[in-house]
Parts: sequence; C-alpha cells; structure tokens
Amino acid sequence: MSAAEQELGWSSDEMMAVASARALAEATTCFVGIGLPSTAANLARRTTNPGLVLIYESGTIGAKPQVLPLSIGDGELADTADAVVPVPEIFNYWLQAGRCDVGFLGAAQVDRFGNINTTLIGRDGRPDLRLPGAGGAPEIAAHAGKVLITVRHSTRVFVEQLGFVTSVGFGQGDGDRERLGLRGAGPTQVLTDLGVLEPDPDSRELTLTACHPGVTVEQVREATGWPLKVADDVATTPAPTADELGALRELQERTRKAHRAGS
Amino acid sequence: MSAAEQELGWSSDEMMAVASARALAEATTCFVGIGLPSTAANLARRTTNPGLVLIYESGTIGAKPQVLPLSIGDGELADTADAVVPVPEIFNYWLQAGRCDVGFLGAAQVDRFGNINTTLIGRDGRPDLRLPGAGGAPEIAAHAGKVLITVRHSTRVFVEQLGFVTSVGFGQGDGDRERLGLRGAGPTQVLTDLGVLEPDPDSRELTLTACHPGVTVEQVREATGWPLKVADDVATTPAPTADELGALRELQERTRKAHRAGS
Amino acid sequence: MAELTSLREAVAGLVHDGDTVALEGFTHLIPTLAGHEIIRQERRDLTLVRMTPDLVYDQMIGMGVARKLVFSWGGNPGVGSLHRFRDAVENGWPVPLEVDEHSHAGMANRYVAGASRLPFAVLRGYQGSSLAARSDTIGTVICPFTGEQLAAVAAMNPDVTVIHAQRADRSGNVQLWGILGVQKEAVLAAARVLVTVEEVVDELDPRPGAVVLPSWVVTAVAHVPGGAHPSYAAGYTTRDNAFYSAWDPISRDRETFTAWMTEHVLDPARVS
Amino acid sequence: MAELTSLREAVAGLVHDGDTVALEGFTHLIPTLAGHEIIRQERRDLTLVRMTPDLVYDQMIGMGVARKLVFSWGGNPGVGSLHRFRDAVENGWPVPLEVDEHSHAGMANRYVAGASRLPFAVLRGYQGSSLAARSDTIGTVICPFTGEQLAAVAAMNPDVTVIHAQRADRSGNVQLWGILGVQKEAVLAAARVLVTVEEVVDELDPRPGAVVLPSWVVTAVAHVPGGAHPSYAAGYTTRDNAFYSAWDPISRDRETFTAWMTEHVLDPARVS
Repeated sequence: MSAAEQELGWSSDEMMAVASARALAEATTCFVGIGLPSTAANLARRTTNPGLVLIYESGTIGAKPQVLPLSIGDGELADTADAVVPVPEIFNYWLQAGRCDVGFLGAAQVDRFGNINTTLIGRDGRPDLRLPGAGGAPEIAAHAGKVLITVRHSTRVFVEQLGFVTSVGFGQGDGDRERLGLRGAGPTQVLTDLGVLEPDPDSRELTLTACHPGVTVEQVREATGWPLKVADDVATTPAPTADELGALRELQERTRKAHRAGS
Repeated sequence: MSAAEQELGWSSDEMMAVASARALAEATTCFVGIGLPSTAANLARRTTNPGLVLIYESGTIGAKPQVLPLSIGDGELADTADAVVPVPEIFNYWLQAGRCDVGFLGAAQVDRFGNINTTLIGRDGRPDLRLPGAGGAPEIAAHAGKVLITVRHSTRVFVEQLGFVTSVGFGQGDGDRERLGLRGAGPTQVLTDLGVLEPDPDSRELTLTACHPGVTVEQVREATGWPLKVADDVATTPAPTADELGALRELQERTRKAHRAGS
Repeated sequence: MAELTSLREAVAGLVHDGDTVALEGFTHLIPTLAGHEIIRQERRDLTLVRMTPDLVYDQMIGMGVARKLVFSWGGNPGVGSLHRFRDAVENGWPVPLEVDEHSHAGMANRYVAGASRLPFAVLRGYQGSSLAARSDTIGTVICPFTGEQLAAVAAMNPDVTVIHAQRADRSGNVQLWGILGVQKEAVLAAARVLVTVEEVVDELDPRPGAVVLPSWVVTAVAHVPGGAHPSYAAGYTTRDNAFYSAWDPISRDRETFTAWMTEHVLDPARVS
Repeated sequence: MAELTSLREAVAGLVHDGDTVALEGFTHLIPTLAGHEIIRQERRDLTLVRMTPDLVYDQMIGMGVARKLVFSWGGNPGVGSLHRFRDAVENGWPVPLEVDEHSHAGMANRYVAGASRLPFAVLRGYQGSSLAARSDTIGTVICPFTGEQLAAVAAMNPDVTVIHAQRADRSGNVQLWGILGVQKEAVLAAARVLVTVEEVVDELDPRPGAVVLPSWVVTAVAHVPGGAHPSYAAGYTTRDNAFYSAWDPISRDRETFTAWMTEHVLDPARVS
C-alpha cells in the first residue's frame, strides 16, 4: 500500500472493486468477464446484491462461487450454477436475446466514447502489440441492458484514439448505437481506481462525475489520454465501509488459499 | 385373414412389414416415422439388422423399444435411447446434417415420382379433406441418404396427380432433386402389401419390380391410380421366413399387452 | 422472478383474448389442464401455436377459443385425425380456423429464432413442397459466402408460452427431463411464461437429462399434478393410451364432443 | 463406429499436414496430450481452430505446426498473454502465423452452422467492430421478412476435431459432462473426430448434465488419462492453476520454451 492508502486504510484497487459492486446493486443478471469484473460481481453478491445472478460465458447461469474463479471455466462455476448450457446457447438464447441486465467488462484501452480495444496496439517502428482478442466482449457490449467497464486509470489505457475498436461503446457519439442497431444502453459507468466516468447525456462523451476519496480532479486528468470532460459538480465516492472491505478481503483471502491448494 | 392368406400362413400386412425390414439390412441409422415404418424398423432390429440405430423426431437417438411405440414421444423411446436431444437439434444437427442413412415414411397419397401428400385432398363439391400435415416428412424426404416409403396399395393412395405435394420424391422426374438442391437420393423403394416399386434409373418413374407371393402384376396395376410401369422381369418377393414371422408376431403381441396395461 | 400461483389466477393474468399462445409439449409433458383453464375462462380469437397440436388443441378449437392455428402436424398420435380441428378447417365450426402450416424443421427453427431474438432462421427445407407457397412466414435467403439459396422462416415469439414440467422449487426455478421437445425455445421466445408442474420441492437435485429454466425467465408457476393427462410426465405419470383412442369417437360428433367437454371440463366442480 | 485405438495411431491416421484441426475445450476438457502427440508427429501447415486457444495451442504454435489460427480469445486465462502466439504473430517465429479472428458469439455460431451443414449462421454481432473488416468469414445478410440487416458468419467444418471427454464405453460411445463448451458442435461439424477419454467403461450410466456422442459420429477413441492437463476433467482431475502461472516464464523466452518442450513433450520416454 502507498502512504496515502495506509492512511486511508484501504487501497485504490479495493475502492475500485467496492465502487463496482455498488454499481450492481439494482441488477437481476450480470454477464461477467473474468478478472476485475468477476471480483466486483462476486463482491456484490456478498454486499449490495445477494440475489445477483452471475452468468459466465462458459455457459454457467446463476453461478455462486465461494472463491473467485481464475478462468471462466473453473469447475466451481458449473458445480454451483442453476444451469450449465452449451456455449452457443449462452450467446444466442441468453446474451443476444437481451436477458442480461448488465455486462461487466475490462479493457486494455478505452476511448472518450467508451469504445474498447482488446485486440492489438500499434507501436512505432515495431510490429503491433498482440492482445488476447475479443472473446465475448463485442456482443456483451452490444446486447447487455447496460455495460459497466472497470479498469485501472492511466494514459496507456484511456487513449485519445483507438487503433482497433474491438467492442463498441458509443461509437463516435450520440446516435451511433442506434445507427448500428446496438440494443443495449452501452457503457453507463466506467469505474477506475481513481473515480467514475459517465457518458454526457447529450454528446455521450465520458465525463468525470466522481473521484474516490483522496483523489483530485487533476490526478484523473493527468491519468487520462485526452482532455477529460469534468462534470460541474464532481462527487466524492463514499469510502468503502468496514463491511465492504471485510467482505472483499475475506473473499480474496479465501481465493488465495483455495487456488494455492488447488495447484 | 383372407382365404389366400390362410393358405399362405401370413397376411399381406405381415409380408409388407417383413419386406420393409429386409430393406433396412444395410443401414446404420434410420430416421423413423410412426406407424408402419416404426413396425418395419423395429422388426429389422430383431431380424435383418440388430445394430440399426433408430432415430425418432422426438429427439431419441438409438432408441431400443421392447414394444412398438404408439407415438414418437413414448417414454420407452427416451428410456432406451443412447441420447435424447431437443427437437431443434434432431432436425438441424442430425437430419439436416445428413446423418440418417434411411428415412422411412408413410403416406396418404403417392404419385408416380414418389412425391408424397399428407396435407389435404381436394373433393368435388366439398371442402378439402384435411390431413394431419407435414410433420418431419419434407426434410426427411430431402436429407435422408435414401427414403423408403411403406403404404398399403390402393388407387386412393397411388394417384395420378397430387393436389398438394407435402414431401418431394423425384418431383417431375430425373434431375429435379438436383435442381431443388435435395441432397439425399430420394425414394429408392416403395414397399406395399402387394409388392415393391422402384424408380426407373432414367426417368425416375416408379416401376413395379417385385410382387409378393400370390400377387399378380394385374392386381398391382388395378390398385395403382396411373398406368403402372412394370419391369421387364418382375421378381417374386421371398415369402416371410418362420423367424421373420415369429419376430413380428411376438413384437406385435408384446405391444398389444403393454399398451393395454399402460392404459 | 416467477410467482407461484393458482392455475386460474395464472391464466387470468397472463392469457388475453387475441393473444398468440403456445402450449408446447412434444407428445410428452403436454399442458392439457392449462388448456382446459383457458377454455373455462372463455378466451377468444387466440392464435394457437404448437408443432404437434393434439387432443388439448382439438378441445380448444372445438370450444371456439382459436381463430388461427400455427403448426406442423395436427393429428391424434397412433389413432388418426383430430375431428374438431378438421371440422373447424373444413366447415368453420364453431368458428373458422385460419392455418399457418410448416414442417417440424421449420417450426422448430422459428422457435429457435424467437428464443435468440433474431427475426428469422435459416434451414435447408421446403424445397419443392407446396407448403412454401401457402405461408408468408416461409421465404428464402442467399448465403453471402457461397451464393447458395436456403429456406428462411420467420421467428416465432408468442405472447404467452405454457408448458408442463416435472418440478419447480419454491423460488420458481423449473426442472424438466425426458423428451424435451422444443419447450426451452418456446419459453425463451415468449413475452410471458406459465409453467404447470407435477410437484413443488425445496431443492431441485440434479437429474440425468434434466434442464433447468431459471425462475427469472418464468412469469408464473402453478402446481397442477397430472396436468399433462392424457400425455404424461416421465417419472410421475404414464401415457393414457386408452384415452387417445377413446377421444376419436367422442370428438367425431359435435354434440357428443360438447356434452363431454361440458361434463369433464366446464363442470365447475373440476375448476382448479 | 468409433475405433478404440492408441493416441499415436489415432493422430497418425486422422491428422495430416495442411489439415484444418480443431482441438476444442472451453477451459474445461482441453485435449492437451492429443496436441502434444500432433507436435511429436511433426505435423506442419495446420490451420488450428479454437474459440479459446491457450497453453496447448501456444505450444503447438511455438513448435511450428500451424500456419494459421482461427480463434476468438487467445490468452493464458487468469495469467496473461500467450508468448509463443505473440512471437509468431508479431515476429513470425518459428513460422509466420496468419489469423482469422472472431468474437466468441461468431465462432460459436460458425460451429453451429458447420454441425447443421449450413453454409452460414446468422447473429446480431460485430456491429461497429473493427473485426468485421479484417475477416472474409464475416459478412451481412438481410432478413427476408423484416428487411433488417444482420451479421453472417461462414460455417466452420474442420477436417478433424479433437476433444477430451470423461468416458467412453467399449463400443466407442462418448460421455462428457460439466462445462460442455462448443464440443458437440465442433464434433458434429468435422469430417473426422478423435476423442481422448479419462476412462473406458462397460456401461455409460446416465449422469446429470451429461451429453452422449454416439459411437457412429466418432472416428477414434483413445484412452488418455489426464489428457486435459493442466486443464481438468470434472469428476476425474482438477485444474492445475500453478501450471498456468508457471507457463508464463517458461514461454516468454524461445530457448527456455524449446528446452522445456524437448524435455517434457518430445522426450521419447513420454511418447504414448
């Protein structure tokens, strides 16, 4: 932990996970990506939304893992699920059909309209940097009722221009989702370790609406690769409660133990 | 039984079922319609082809019923199957994909090119006679490696002209299946209570190639609603063997008992 | 989340005059008693949808609840014709019945498209069949990669799908097994879903061949033991083959049919 | 009917240079040891297909068996990048690797079309994504009923599909359960099918969540216990999470990788 974090008693990653879990308070179903989104969704089941139905692209519907999965195909997801369906079915009958209220995504790069690149990054004088690729993200971004993005805030991630658009947020701005026939509402919140960005109601450009405790607007501006729009009144995210922190740390500790044992 | 049948020791329906079972001797998989086709396919498993894989449109693959099912959804079909799959899968992944060597169909009407009507029959001065309809037949007729048709022989069934083509045999003759993009070979044999019709290699018109014992070519001509083509040398179907008759009667007797008990 | 309620309340709340209603079941798990409740509540002008309409649809049609039937095979399995269906189509009794007629492959794919929220599905089908020309839900599409022409069928999205299943838990999660037919697709294609079940249990223990429909895709669950009769629910009831045969003479004659329905279905003593 | 044979004979007979080969498995039931046998038999110019290429594909690519990869997500789950995959794409080592890149939804539907013997599948996907312009197996199609434009993906029909399953019986019927991924579709889409299994049994007793692939859709079955390591076979083995982490440093460096493969995969003592 940094000095600031020691003083606060929690880390910026913990604040990010807690803020993300709070963003799931109202959802019935969440289509969960692995990594930070999975941490947030499983934390939500222990804090803001115990009944949240977790859907992983491995076809596990209503998974209730006791520890965080390392892959979207961990056995515990199937063992604890209400139903396990084949992969074509999860995408056609469940995601495409609009049965997922929230799609929770990570990202390698995000632009000012919440478009995501997870495919490749151009580099001067060198071959493109190859990333893992799309996975389920393009259709999650298209079909989920709304999309939440969680990612650590830096100018490497929040870039002026994407060389490759893997998954569409708001395209080039207002009206593009409708033009493209994307049925979901798109990215309504980007939750980072510094604060929260939300699309401007008119332009759809991502706008800083909240900073986490101890974070200044200037810090967020510096960590963003374009001149960041800032809301008139930037809120301060309520700090993690003792219950939220306890639940998160207990979950992560149980996960560490289990995966050490599992190996 | 008629006098002739008493003399022969078997009925024309029994001859039809036995001839149909013999026609399945070489098949690996048979997509089975209910009624006469199901009788023939289950008799084949007891005589000419014990390993025959029976596929019913209810999604039961490799069903091994001990008694003849009354419906394609009888519980015993599922209980004895190697696999039970949903109905969309049986038609898309199994029938359409060409995994059924033989499709075995009944019919209300058949024309000289083996086209089938099971939908409706026009009547002078009265509304059309409404039949049950297509069921799986159009795609069985299209996709099965080859099609066998079994039906009792009469001028009401073997008609000059179909008012409605539910399932295509050879259309209007040679080349029509290819033109229509039908992948299977079409109806290679029509097995009736009088004999066997097979398509002429050139014209595809159904041609009498065999009469059952005690049946004359003239009888078959009279029972056919168009001037029936007759092969140069019409064979006589070998009479049912004692084993074949025994297996058929034992199967039918067990079926009668079971369905009485079941009700 | 599904509400556990009575069959009467579920039908009253979910099935309205003029709705497109699919009571699905592929010879197994046919929601017969739900159909009877729809008859008792005197719904009218329904578009009834089912791959294999049999006795319960013969009864609903004969009692005048339907203006249209969308189907692929309409008969009394192992017995013969559906006489009320025929009388409605051939003679318009008690009311004219419009039909949209498909093959099984076409109907199954219409539900698949509906469950996937696609406007259509692609199949190899109907080539050379008279069916294609008689339905405006059958068309063609060209493969953008090979140029090949294939059949297209319009998505089927019922206002209400009704199925019968073996079990539900108290939160309304539904479990069915045995011959599954097209029920999952019919449920996921519908705007509202009613499931009648043989049994309500505390825990849905895993079963070979079983599928689970989560409570949040089901609108209402009603406990209706024997709700599939004369069809069956594997593990609970057996198929009443004698009734299928007995239905033939009952249904041949309008008066006999009406008397039978009055005594066995309309009779208030039998109302759930 | 499937032949029960050794892994070596099965690969020798079914997998040829230049083939399109899908070793499928969605984090569960990955046919790793079959991939190692393909490496040992020095196949070349393969088009490798898989939704989620991970360690075994990193190994096959690093050993030079592949000229092309068709996929939708290529990473080390929970760990990071596939360094051999990256080295092949970015630097052409040991040989250049062409890619045809999709989303999961697109790849899954390519297998569905393949299993159905349709030339393409329809989905709502790729709208606005840079993926569409880079692949000649992604197109569009117009709904003949609504006029709506939808995405189309070309059918995927591998020359050979290889999967790992829990069990087979002595006639070669195959049973798998747990996370099923896209294996049934990949099997039914292929011209030839190899299944490695944890166990060969006399009788495949029914299991919750299990699917059975009949012997007559499988070409060869090989008994390969632990054949999915470091992935797992539910009910038989557990996922070796430590190996996934350990693979990262091993695979970062060409020499370290080559030495590891030589010792652990090429080493004749380990040949099945």
